[in-house]
Amino acid sequence: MRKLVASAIALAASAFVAVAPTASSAKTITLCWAAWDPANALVELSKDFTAKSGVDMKFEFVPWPNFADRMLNELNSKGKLCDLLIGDSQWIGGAAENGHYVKLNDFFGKEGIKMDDFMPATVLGYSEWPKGTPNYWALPAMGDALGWTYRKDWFAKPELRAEFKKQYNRELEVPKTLDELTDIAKFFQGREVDGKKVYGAAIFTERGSEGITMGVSNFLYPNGFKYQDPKKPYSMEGFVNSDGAVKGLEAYKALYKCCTPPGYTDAYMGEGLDAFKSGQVALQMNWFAFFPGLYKDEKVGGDKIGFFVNPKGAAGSGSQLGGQGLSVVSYSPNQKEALDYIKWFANPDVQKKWWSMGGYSAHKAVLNDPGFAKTAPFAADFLVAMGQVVDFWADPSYAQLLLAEQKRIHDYVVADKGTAKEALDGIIKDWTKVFKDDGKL
Amino acid sequence: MTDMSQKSLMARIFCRGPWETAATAFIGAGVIMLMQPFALALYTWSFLTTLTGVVMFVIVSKFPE
Amino acid sequence: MAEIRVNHLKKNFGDFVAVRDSSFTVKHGEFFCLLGPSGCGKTTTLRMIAGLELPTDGEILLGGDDVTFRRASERDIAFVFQLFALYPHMNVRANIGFPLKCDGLSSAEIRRRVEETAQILRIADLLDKPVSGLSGGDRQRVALGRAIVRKPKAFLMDEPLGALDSEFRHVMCGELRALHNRLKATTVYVTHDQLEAMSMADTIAVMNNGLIEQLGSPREIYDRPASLFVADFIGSPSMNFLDTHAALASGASELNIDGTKVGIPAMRVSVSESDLVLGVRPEHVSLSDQSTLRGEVFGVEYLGTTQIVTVTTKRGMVRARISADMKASLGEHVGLSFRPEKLSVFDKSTGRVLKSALHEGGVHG
Amino acid sequence: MSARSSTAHSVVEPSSTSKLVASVLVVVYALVTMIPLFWIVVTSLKSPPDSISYPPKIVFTPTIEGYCNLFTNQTRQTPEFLATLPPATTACEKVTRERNMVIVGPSNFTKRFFNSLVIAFGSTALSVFLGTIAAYGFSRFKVPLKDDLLFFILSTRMMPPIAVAIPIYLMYRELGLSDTKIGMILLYTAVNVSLAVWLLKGFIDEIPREYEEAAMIDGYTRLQAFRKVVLPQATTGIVATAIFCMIFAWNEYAFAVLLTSGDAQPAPPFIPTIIGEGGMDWPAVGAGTSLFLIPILVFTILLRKHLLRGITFGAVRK
Amino acid sequence: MTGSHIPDALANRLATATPPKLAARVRGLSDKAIAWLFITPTMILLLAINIFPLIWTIRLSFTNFRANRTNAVVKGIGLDNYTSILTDPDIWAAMQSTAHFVFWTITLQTLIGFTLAYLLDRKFRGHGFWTTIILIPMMLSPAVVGNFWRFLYQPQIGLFNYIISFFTGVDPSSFEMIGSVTLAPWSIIIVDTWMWTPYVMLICLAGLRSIPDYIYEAAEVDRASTWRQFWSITIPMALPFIMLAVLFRGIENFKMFDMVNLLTSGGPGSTTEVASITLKREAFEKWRTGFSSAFAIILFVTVFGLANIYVKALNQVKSR
Repeated sequence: MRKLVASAIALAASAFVAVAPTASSAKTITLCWAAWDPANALVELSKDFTAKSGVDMKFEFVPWPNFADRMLNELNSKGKLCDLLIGDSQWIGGAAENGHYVKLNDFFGKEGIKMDDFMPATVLGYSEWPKGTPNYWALPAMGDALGWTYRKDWFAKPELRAEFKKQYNRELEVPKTLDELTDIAKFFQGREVDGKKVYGAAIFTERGSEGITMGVSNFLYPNGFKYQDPKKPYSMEGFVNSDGAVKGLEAYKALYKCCTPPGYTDAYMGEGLDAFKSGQVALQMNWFAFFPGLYKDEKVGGDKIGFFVNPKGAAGSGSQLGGQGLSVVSYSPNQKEALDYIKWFANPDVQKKWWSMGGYSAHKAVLNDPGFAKTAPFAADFLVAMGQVVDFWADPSYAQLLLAEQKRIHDYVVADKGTAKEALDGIIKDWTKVFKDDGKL
Repeated sequence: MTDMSQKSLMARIFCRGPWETAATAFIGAGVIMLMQPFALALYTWSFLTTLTGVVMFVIVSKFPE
Repeated sequence: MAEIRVNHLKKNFGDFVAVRDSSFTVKHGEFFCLLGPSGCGKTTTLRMIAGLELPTDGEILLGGDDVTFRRASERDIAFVFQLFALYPHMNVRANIGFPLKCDGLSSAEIRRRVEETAQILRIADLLDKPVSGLSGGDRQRVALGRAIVRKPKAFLMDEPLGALDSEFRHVMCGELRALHNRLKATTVYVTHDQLEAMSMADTIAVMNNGLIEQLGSPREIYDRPASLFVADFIGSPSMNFLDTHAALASGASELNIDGTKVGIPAMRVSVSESDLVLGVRPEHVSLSDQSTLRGEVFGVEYLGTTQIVTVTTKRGMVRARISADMKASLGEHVGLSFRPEKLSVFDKSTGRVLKSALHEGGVHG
Repeated sequence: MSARSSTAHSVVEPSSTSKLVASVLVVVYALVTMIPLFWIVVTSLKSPPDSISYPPKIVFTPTIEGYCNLFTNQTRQTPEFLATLPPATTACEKVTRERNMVIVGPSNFTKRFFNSLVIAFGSTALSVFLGTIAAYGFSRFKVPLKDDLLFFILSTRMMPPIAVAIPIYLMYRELGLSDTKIGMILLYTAVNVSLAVWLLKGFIDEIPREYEEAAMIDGYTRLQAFRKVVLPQATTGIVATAIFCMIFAWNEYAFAVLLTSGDAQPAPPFIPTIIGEGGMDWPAVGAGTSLFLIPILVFTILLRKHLLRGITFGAVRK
Repeated sequence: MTGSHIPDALANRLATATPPKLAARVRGLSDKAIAWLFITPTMILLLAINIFPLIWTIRLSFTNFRANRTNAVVKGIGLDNYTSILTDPDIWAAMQSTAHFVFWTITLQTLIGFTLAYLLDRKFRGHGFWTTIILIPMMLSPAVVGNFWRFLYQPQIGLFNYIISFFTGVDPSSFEMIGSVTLAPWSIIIVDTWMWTPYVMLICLAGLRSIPDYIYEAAEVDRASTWRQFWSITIPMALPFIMLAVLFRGIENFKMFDMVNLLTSGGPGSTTEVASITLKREAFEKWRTGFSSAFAIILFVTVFGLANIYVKALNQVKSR
């Protein structure tokens, strides 16, 4: 027994030793981001930083479905896990107001980093809080928007083109409007292509984090949905639930009902990629961030894949903004090294390399390069998309607003509860309550 | 003699068994009210019912068997 | 008519033979005891009669019907278990009423008969109590009530008093017998306690090693034991045994033990020279100075009206039950004499008794 | 009642037909219930395309790809780039090269698995230690309000983890215990100690007091008697309790997912987040799940005799 | 505890018969000191990690505190949180989802578990081995295994749909367990039943084994049919055990979080949003700490009430 007790104590002791903080050499900093293709590219890119500065880089990549939960949890618990954080655009308000991020204005001024060098949409989306004021909390790191991919090879098949023409009286081409997109999806749904049953479109329906809200936004913005009265902040009646918004939501549900693969009730980026890569779908809604990887894919990449910007709707064009800015976590003990990293990252040469490796630079030196549109098949589309992006609320209460919309939209689109108008009215009700609680109304 | 009967009366009133059953019933009713799909009013009052049962349970556990 | 007839009953549990070859008849209304040490097969026999155990071979007739391989529920018997086997989740009323409920009687009828039974057993006041709080004796009464309420063809009881303390056991013995006298139902009663068997039974079957050694009335079994085992098992203190080596001719009425001639009942068989055992009940021993069979007083147990005097002889200990007013002191040398007409002579090799005048007048088994 | 239990023909003994029917039904249920576990292992040995083929493949070429993906991070590279690399040395490298991928480093799984081990062992040791002495205290001494204390101890185990997690989260944030192994160890100990006290009290109650009394008459102090007489007698119980605590700490998810994010995160919240190149990497998930379940399978078998006791807080002894 | 007087008295006697210093050595620490020494650490731990936070929760439940806004002013808002929870139809709906889940899992687990126990009680050859096999799912991590069930439930590539289609001929891609509004609750119920039926079975088996053979023999001679024996003997005598299992499963499933979170995370829509998921959303996604604290207290009181009943049942079984 004595042995048992002794070993138990030894065990407990070893546990204590294991958790004792290892003396941190100031030479290692940790960067947190989502686990996806661009993150791997960033690992490669950062090797240059280590070589130049001698600061070692560690990375903590969290899968998308958990990314927000875990990182916000980390920030709220004042964790020291991350020195640098590439956080989602909507977090900026909360992170700024609660002091999670280091304000970068002074640093930018000192180091001569000018926000004018970055694309305006990305500065507004990723760096500023309050929106429209020159208070910067992040460096635009990864521009992103919601776009589409399609199977170029299927679109080129003469027999399919002929049949499509017969049915819809136009050529089978990249859709210019959302209605055309729905037609194409309907056309492919359940069709045999290359001896395999295929489906129309892979779109976002995820419930847990932000999926369906992002997806439906691509249908709402072009149909006239606005978050608030531009003249009267937080006044939403007639903007969130405008007739156009109702139509857009109904159209999204119609697309979901008719043209998605089976079991597509809780799908986000990963499921979309799966469906597209396995050759199940003709169209796929997804973030531009994945397009380099898809283009390189041996089965569906190269000549077989095409890309297009979110088509127009009844009220014009619009795309959901994605992407992130790079921020320094205020709880980090290594802020100096972290700022060094930002300084290094803002360098136009690094930005160019970043784009070449598969990251979406937001730097004008990259994007305004005359040859930029030719650098990748999706480069031109990316510029167009970034010119028409709209972002979700970036309010400190964004999570509550997002969860409310997630619930209302998913209940309507997937769970068949109520009507589109009721869903949007419900969103206004929920949002109003949140803003009231926050004293903004 | 009177003392005896009084004692037994007290013992009868503060005997654990029936009180415990009542507390259990309160808790059970509260739980059912909490989760029933019929009336919002029942749901609203469920917590108070359960709480009553719980408090009662804690008190009567001090009564003699 | 509910006579139980058991023919050549055998029971094996794998290699172990529990009951070898038993045959006996329990007459209608008889109180029949199966008596023997634990492991002798008496409980197994009883369980086979009840239908709780199915025999390996043989035949059981209950009221003339062959029930050998019928289930217990098809036999119309009642069984009283050693541990009472009351249903712990039912109250007394439900316990007693359960057999009637199984027979599908109306609840009014059940109620009437349960109360009637409770009256008989004097437990009417307990009817609505849970069985868990009852004393051993009350539990026993409830178990009996459950047995008698249905008026079955036979009662089978498996050491029903075994779980009671000795004082109470005595009381219950009397009650059981009184109950039997009142109901006159055929009863098979298993016990290892000879006093119970003696005080209650009409007929006793003494079992040993899966065999019935002797079958008879308590008096017969006591007075005329058929084997060394029975002689030893029955009676307290048990029979004295004196070994000797002799031959006996038919009609002989004397046996030589250490040179002392001891009178015995006239032999009805003759035996050649062999090892014999003389069996003497302590109450048939008296101390007499004339006797040449002598020994030294080793111990005296004073019992009030009688006393047990243990005397060491060359042939071993001999106990005598003598009147309490006779004086016997430790270390005293005394002579022993026996009542000849009450003695049994056994063949040591077979363990069976040698037939003598004592056994005339009918011995079974 | 002699030889009762071995009766072959007793009426209460089920007939051989009913035994046969029962055994067939039970075996069928047992096999059906094993299908998901079987499938976990099978999936872990498939290649990613095989794992998502339709209809599900039962015949396939086994590969260690799932395990490779579980333990390494990889990036996609062009064939030209791959050609410049030195030839693959390990099996995993070979497998990944075939898919135009390069291993860039170890994945987080090893770290999470190690965290699981540390937290499970640490909290088990602590809760068994605390549980043993508390159980001895409750078993042998007159403690005021004993029943209430025991109920209080048990009721802490019944608390919904999410409800408790809110204040714990706030508390840990203030104390700097968020996302630390020591924080998780303390938390799991608090949950486990109730089970440990109840179980061990049962085990210690079964050790006759006379042993210690005899020892104390022989000159031992109470503490010596506890150490030299009670503890050795209770070893089986302590080991069984330890395994129960271990299994709980090993399997726990709710606290882990809410209170850890990086450094101290154990495996359960991590495994569901194993995502390959687009979408779930099911073979890797299968591999992680298989590795994670093996210790539990072993423990379940070791614990068979005490299982009932463990899940009823010692109420049913058998 | 009366037994502890004996050594106590003995030690006292020894102590009085010896000089004080020696007495202290003979007695070592007093029993009372040891009792407190042994029990206090556990109590302190539980107070620190269970009770103190609980009191804190109660306090927070009367405020509008938000854990993600440490700079904001915290106001006491009385019972507002409670009234808004107890009048919120969405949270009521979550409670109903919980009820649906609890009701069906308990029903299925009790039926299947008891049947299995009844079959295993036939004591056929190898029943010990098969019992162990059947018990395995319940020891596994609900999170890790539940996560894998998501794969089994995939409409086309998952094994579940394929097996169903193999036996029924229904096209495997024609139904979605996790995705469809009607089937999603059942997808959780099935996994929970798969996982926890062994638990109910094990306790039922103990209940059945606790019935002595002679009770059945008595019933047999009382001429009870097999059917009546089952309903009048087997069921009522095993009932305390069944109740124990039902109560425990009820408590566990009332607070079920991990499996639901990983299988459906409340979806589709909010069809499977059970109470814990709602609570997690409020507390750790919306960060309405005060509000969710009130909700936590409501759940906690409910569970505490059920735990009281459970311990009562536990003691009842223990006294058997």
